[in-house]
Amino acid sequence: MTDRTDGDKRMSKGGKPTGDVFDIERIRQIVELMEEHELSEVDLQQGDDKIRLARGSAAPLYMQAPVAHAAPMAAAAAPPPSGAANAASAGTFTINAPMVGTFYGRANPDSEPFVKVGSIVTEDTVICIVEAMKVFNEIPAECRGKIVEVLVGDQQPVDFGKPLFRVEKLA
Amino acid sequence: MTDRTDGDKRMSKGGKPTGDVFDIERIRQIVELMEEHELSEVDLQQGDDKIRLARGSAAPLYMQAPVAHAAPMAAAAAPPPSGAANAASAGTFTINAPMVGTFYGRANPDSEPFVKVGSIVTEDTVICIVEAMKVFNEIPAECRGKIVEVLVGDQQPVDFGKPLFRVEKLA
Amino acid sequence: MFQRILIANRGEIALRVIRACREMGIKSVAVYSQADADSMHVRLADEAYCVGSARSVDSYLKIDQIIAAAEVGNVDAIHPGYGFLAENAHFNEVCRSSGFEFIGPSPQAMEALGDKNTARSMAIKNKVPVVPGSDGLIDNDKIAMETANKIGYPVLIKATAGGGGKGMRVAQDESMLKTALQQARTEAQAAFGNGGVYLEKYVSRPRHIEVQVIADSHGNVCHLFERDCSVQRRHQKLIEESPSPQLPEDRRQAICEAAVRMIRGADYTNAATVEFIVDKEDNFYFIEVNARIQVEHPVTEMVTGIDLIKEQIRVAAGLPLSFSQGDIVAKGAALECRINAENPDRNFQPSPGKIEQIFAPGGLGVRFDSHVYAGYTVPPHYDSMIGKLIVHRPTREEAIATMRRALAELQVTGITTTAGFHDRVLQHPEFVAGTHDTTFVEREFLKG
Amino acid sequence: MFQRILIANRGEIALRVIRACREMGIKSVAVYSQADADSMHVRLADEAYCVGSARSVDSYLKIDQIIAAAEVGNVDAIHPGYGFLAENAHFNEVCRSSGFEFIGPSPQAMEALGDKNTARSMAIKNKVPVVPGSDGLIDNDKIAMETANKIGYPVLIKATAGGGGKGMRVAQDESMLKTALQQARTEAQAAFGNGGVYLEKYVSRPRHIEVQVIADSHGNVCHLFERDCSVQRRHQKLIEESPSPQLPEDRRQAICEAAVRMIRGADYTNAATVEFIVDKEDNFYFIEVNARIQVEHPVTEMVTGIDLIKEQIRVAAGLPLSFSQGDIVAKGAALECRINAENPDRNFQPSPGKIEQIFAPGGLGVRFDSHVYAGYTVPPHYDSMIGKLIVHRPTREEAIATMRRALAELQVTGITTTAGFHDRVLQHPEFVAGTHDTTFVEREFLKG
Repeated sequence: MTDRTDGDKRMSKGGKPTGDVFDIERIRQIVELMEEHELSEVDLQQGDDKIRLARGSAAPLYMQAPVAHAAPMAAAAAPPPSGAANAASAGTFTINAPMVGTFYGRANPDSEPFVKVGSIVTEDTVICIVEAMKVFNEIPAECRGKIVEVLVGDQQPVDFGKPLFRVEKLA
Repeated sequence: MTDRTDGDKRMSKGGKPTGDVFDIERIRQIVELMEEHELSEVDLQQGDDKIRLARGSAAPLYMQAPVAHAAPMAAAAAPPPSGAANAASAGTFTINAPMVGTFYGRANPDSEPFVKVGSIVTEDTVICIVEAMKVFNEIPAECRGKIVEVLVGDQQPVDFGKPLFRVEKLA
Repeated sequence: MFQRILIANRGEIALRVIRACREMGIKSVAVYSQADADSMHVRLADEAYCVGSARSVDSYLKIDQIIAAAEVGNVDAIHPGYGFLAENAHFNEVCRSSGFEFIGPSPQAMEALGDKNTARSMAIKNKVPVVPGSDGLIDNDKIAMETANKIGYPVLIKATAGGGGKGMRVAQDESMLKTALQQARTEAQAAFGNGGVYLEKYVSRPRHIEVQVIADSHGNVCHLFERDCSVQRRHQKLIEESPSPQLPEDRRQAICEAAVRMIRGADYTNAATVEFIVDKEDNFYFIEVNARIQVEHPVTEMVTGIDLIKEQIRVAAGLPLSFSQGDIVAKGAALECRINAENPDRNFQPSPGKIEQIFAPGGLGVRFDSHVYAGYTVPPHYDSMIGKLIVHRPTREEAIATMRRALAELQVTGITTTAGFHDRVLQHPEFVAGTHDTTFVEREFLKG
Repeated sequence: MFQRILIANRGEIALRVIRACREMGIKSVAVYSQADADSMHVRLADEAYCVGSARSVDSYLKIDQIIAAAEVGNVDAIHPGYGFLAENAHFNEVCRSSGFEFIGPSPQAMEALGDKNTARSMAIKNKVPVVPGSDGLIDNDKIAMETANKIGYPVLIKATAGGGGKGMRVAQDESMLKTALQQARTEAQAAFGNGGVYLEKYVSRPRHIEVQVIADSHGNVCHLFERDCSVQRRHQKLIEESPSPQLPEDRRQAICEAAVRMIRGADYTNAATVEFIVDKEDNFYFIEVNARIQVEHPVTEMVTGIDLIKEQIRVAAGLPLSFSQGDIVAKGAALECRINAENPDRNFQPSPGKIEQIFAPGGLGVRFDSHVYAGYTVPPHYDSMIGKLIVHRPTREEAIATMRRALAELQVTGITTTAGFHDRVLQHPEFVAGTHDTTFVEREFLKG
C-alpha cells in the first residue's frame, strides 16, 4: 500500500511549509554549505520529507544505541581519536592519554594544577598524573604549544587515547 | 525501488505538485550538482516520492551467491525488470510476460512463429502464447513497434515480468 | 517423498519451509512479487518465480499464477505457510485438482473448521467444552433470564449481525440483564437493521491457550502440548510461550486431550492448532481451530525438539508421524517475541523502509528466525513482522533473562522495531508472575 | 555474587561472557584495542575501556593496562576468555593480588598443568592413561628393544631436544628399530647438538577426544561428557562435536571418569578440558589439560543444556555447582564449525577486511555465536575466526543436514570464509561415517 493512513504528507509543523524536497536551488545551497564547512554528510528529515546528501568517501554509519535497557557506553569508553590533529578546531591538536587510569590535574589536592589554560608546554612539561595500580605516572606533554582547553575533570577515569588537553601550536 | 509498478506516480496530495520524480531534466541538474561538488550520494524523499543517486564506489553491493552447494537461482527466476524501457539499448524497450507459464512462439509445431525479428506489431498483434494450467493464453503486443530480438526460447518457462521481446519504437 | 515443493508464501515462513526442504534433500521453489525480488526467500530457494506485482492480490493471493509456477517449477507439493492462501479451502482444492499435494488438511476439513458454527457443533459433539450460551436468538426476557441463570453471570449479550463491539453488553447480574438486553437490541437494530441478540457466558480476563496438534493419514493424532499467547494487542499476539505459566498439570493434560479429540473428530490430517480461552478457574472453552502452521510454532519446536515443518511434509507425503504421543516430552521453557517494523510510540504505526544495520542476536538458547539483513528494504505492502526471536532455557525465569539480553542485542537501524516494547512487557510484574491475561497489554501499556 | 566483571578478551568470546553477565544481572566491562573500537563487544558491554593500540602485545596482552581498566571499571572479577592471557599464570596471580577474582583455576593449578612433564606425572599418579614410553632417555639398543617390546609396536623415537619432526622416527617392528634409533640420534645430534632420544608408543591415526570438566571450591567435580575434535588442520580444530561418533559407551564412561580423576587430583577449580588421543582400539591416552574455557564449549552446552560461562562465574564466586553429576544428561548431537576469515583455496591464507553483507543463519537447532555484522572490518591483527556455527539436532545425521543448510545460508561478502570448505568436509563419507581421525583433513583435502 503506497499511502499508509498514517503517512501525513504534511507541511512543517510550525507555520511555514517545508516546500519541495526536490527543489534544486535549495539543494545547491545545502551543498555549498557542506563544501564551505567540509561536511561529509547532511541528513535532514521532517515527517516523511527527507534530504540526505553525502560528500567524499561515504562516512560510516554508526549503529544507534541498543534498545531499551541496553547500557549506554560509559563516557570514558567513547572510541578515542588516535592521532592528535582534530579537524574541528583548526590549528589545534590534543594530547591523549597514553594509558588507562585515573586522571589527576595536580600533584596533590593543595597544589596548583600542573598546567592551566594558557600554559605553555614543551616536550618534558608534566601535564598531569595518571594513576593505575597505585602507581602515579607523570605524563609529559611530548609536544610544544599552548594549552587552550582541559578536556577531562580531576579524578576522572581515562583510557588509552582519551583526549586530555587541547593545545594550540605555537608558531 | 524507484519504479514500483503499483506505486501511483501521483502528484502530491496537497496543493503544489512535487513534480515527476522521473523528470530527466531535474535528475540531470542534481547529477551535475553532485559532480560539481563531489557528492557521493543524494537521497531525497517526500511522501512516497524518492530520488536517490549515488556516485563513485558508493554503489550498493549485492550479496554473492551462497557458498558451495547453495543452489544458483533458476534462469527464469532472475528479478525481471518491470516496465518497458531499458537503458542498455536506446530507442528500444521490451515486452514482458504478464504471467507465469510456458512460452510458445507459434500456435502449433508446424505453424509459422507469431512474430519474428523484423515483424511490425501493433497493440492487438498476438506475439506469443503463454500456457498455464492447460490454458493457452494469447499474448497481445500492447504496443507498436518492430521486433528486434526474441529473448526467450520456445517452451521455456517464463515468470511475471520476464522480458520476451525487444521492440524498436517506430517514429 | 516429495522431490520438489513450492512455497506459496514470503518472509520468514518461506525461509522456514526452505530450511526444512533443504535439510530433507527436497528442492524448494519460491514464488515472489516484484517487491520481493531481493528477498532472502528468493535467494535461498533452489528456484524462484515472480508471480506478479507488489500488492498481495496481484501476487501472493493469485491462485492461477501460483499454480502456473507450480507447473513450470515441476513440483510435487505446495506448502502454503500461514496467512495469504493458507486457510483458503478453494486454493487447497485447486492445488489438489491440479495434481499438487497441498501440505495441510483436506479442503473438507479446512472448510468445516473454518465455519464458526460448524466448528462449535463439532466441538460439542466431541465433548470439547465451548463457551456456554443460548445457542440461538433470545426472543424474550424470560428466556434470557432462564439462560443466564443456567450459564451463570456475568453474561455477554451479542448481536447476531454484530461486529466491532456494536450491540454488545455485559450483564453482571439479573438486575442488569433486562436493561442490557434492551440496549443491545436497540443498538443492534440501529447499527445493523437487525435487533437479534444471543447470550454467552462472559469470560473476563481470559488467557489465550492453544494446543499444537498434528495428525497423519494413518489415524495417529498427537498433541505437542500447549502455547500461551495471552500477550496480545488488539487480538494480535505479541509474545507466545510454552508451557503456559499458570496452568495446573491436570488442566494441561485435559486441554491437550480435548484438542486431540477435536482434531480426531474432524477427520483432520496435518498440523492444526486448537485455540481456547481459559478463565480464572482454569476452565477452558474452545474458540477455533487454525488449520495451518502458525507463526508461533517454534515455541513448541523448542520445548519438544520436534521439527514441525518436516513433520507436516512427511504427513502430507503419506508417511506416518515419526513419533507417538508417549515419545513427546516438553522440556524447559520457550518464549517467542514477534519483532515488527512498527513504532510502539506512535500507536504501532508500521515503519517500513531500508534496514541500514542489523545485528542478529546469538548465543546459548537463542533462535532468530528472520528474512531480513542489512541493506534489505522492508516493503510496505505486507505484514510488518521482520523476525521472530525465540529463546529456550531450562526455566521460565532464565528464558525471560535470555530474551531480554537477546532483545538488547537486536540492534536495528533505519527502521523502528517493537523490540524495546517487548522488553518493557517482559519486565512487568504481571508477566513475570505469569498471571497476565489477554487484557494485560491494553490495561498496562496502552491506556491513555 | 559479583556485581561487575571485566572481560579481558575480544571477539565472540567477549560477547559470550557479556551475554552471560547480562542474563545474570552482572555489569560487564569490556577492554579493547584501538583496532576494535567499533567491535560488538565494545557496543554491548555496559562499559568499555581502550587499553592500547592494535597489536595484541600493546593491548590485550598488556597486563598492567587490563588491571588498570579493572580498577577504573571497579570490577570484582576478571574473565580471561580463551587465548591472550587466559592461561598465563602470572596474569592470574596479578589479578588476584590486585584484588580481582580470576575466573579460572588457581595460579598453582594452572602452572602445574601448564607444564607437560608435571601434568604427565599427575596423570600417572591419578591412574589416567598416558602414552606409554621410555620415561627417560634411551642409552642403548638393548634397553630400547626391551622398552619397545613392553609398550608394543609401532613405536615413535623422539629427540629430547627436538621439535618440528626433526630426530623423529617411527619403527614398525624390532627389525626397524635399530636403524631408526641410529638415524634419529644422528639427525638429532646434527640438528640440536644433542643426540638424546626417547621412545613412545606410536598412535597412528588417532582421534582427538576431550572431556569437559568443571569443579567448584566445595570439592564437587563433574564432567559434561566428551567432545570429538578430530577434524583438524595443522593442529587447528575445524569442526567439533558431541557425542564422539564412534566411541563405545563403556569407553565414553571410562574417559569421562579419567578426566574427573585428573582434575580432582590437580586440586583444580573452575572449567577445564582434559584432552586425549584415542587409538583404533578405543584406548585413550592423556595429552594435556586446557585450564580455561574453550572455543568449542558450545557443543557441550547444546547437548547438556548447561550454560558453562554462567557456571564458571558461579564457581569463581564461591558458589557450589548448580548440578551434580547425576543431573547431567547429554541429549542429541551437536556440531560446531569454526568460521574463519580465510581463503581455503589459498592455503587458508587470512582474509581480513570489511564485511559488506552478511546473513546470519537461523532456524530450528541453529546457534551462531559471532561478533561480526555488515559493515564490520575484520582486523588483520588477531585470529581469523569470525564466528562459530553450532547446531543441535536429535541425531548426528540430522545435525549434519542442519549444519549444511546453515552453512549455505551464511552468506558473507567482502571477505572470504571457510564456510564452503566445511561443507565439503561434512559431505565426505569418512566424516559422515564418523570414522575420521586427526589425519583426515590433511589426507583427504590438502594433499597435492
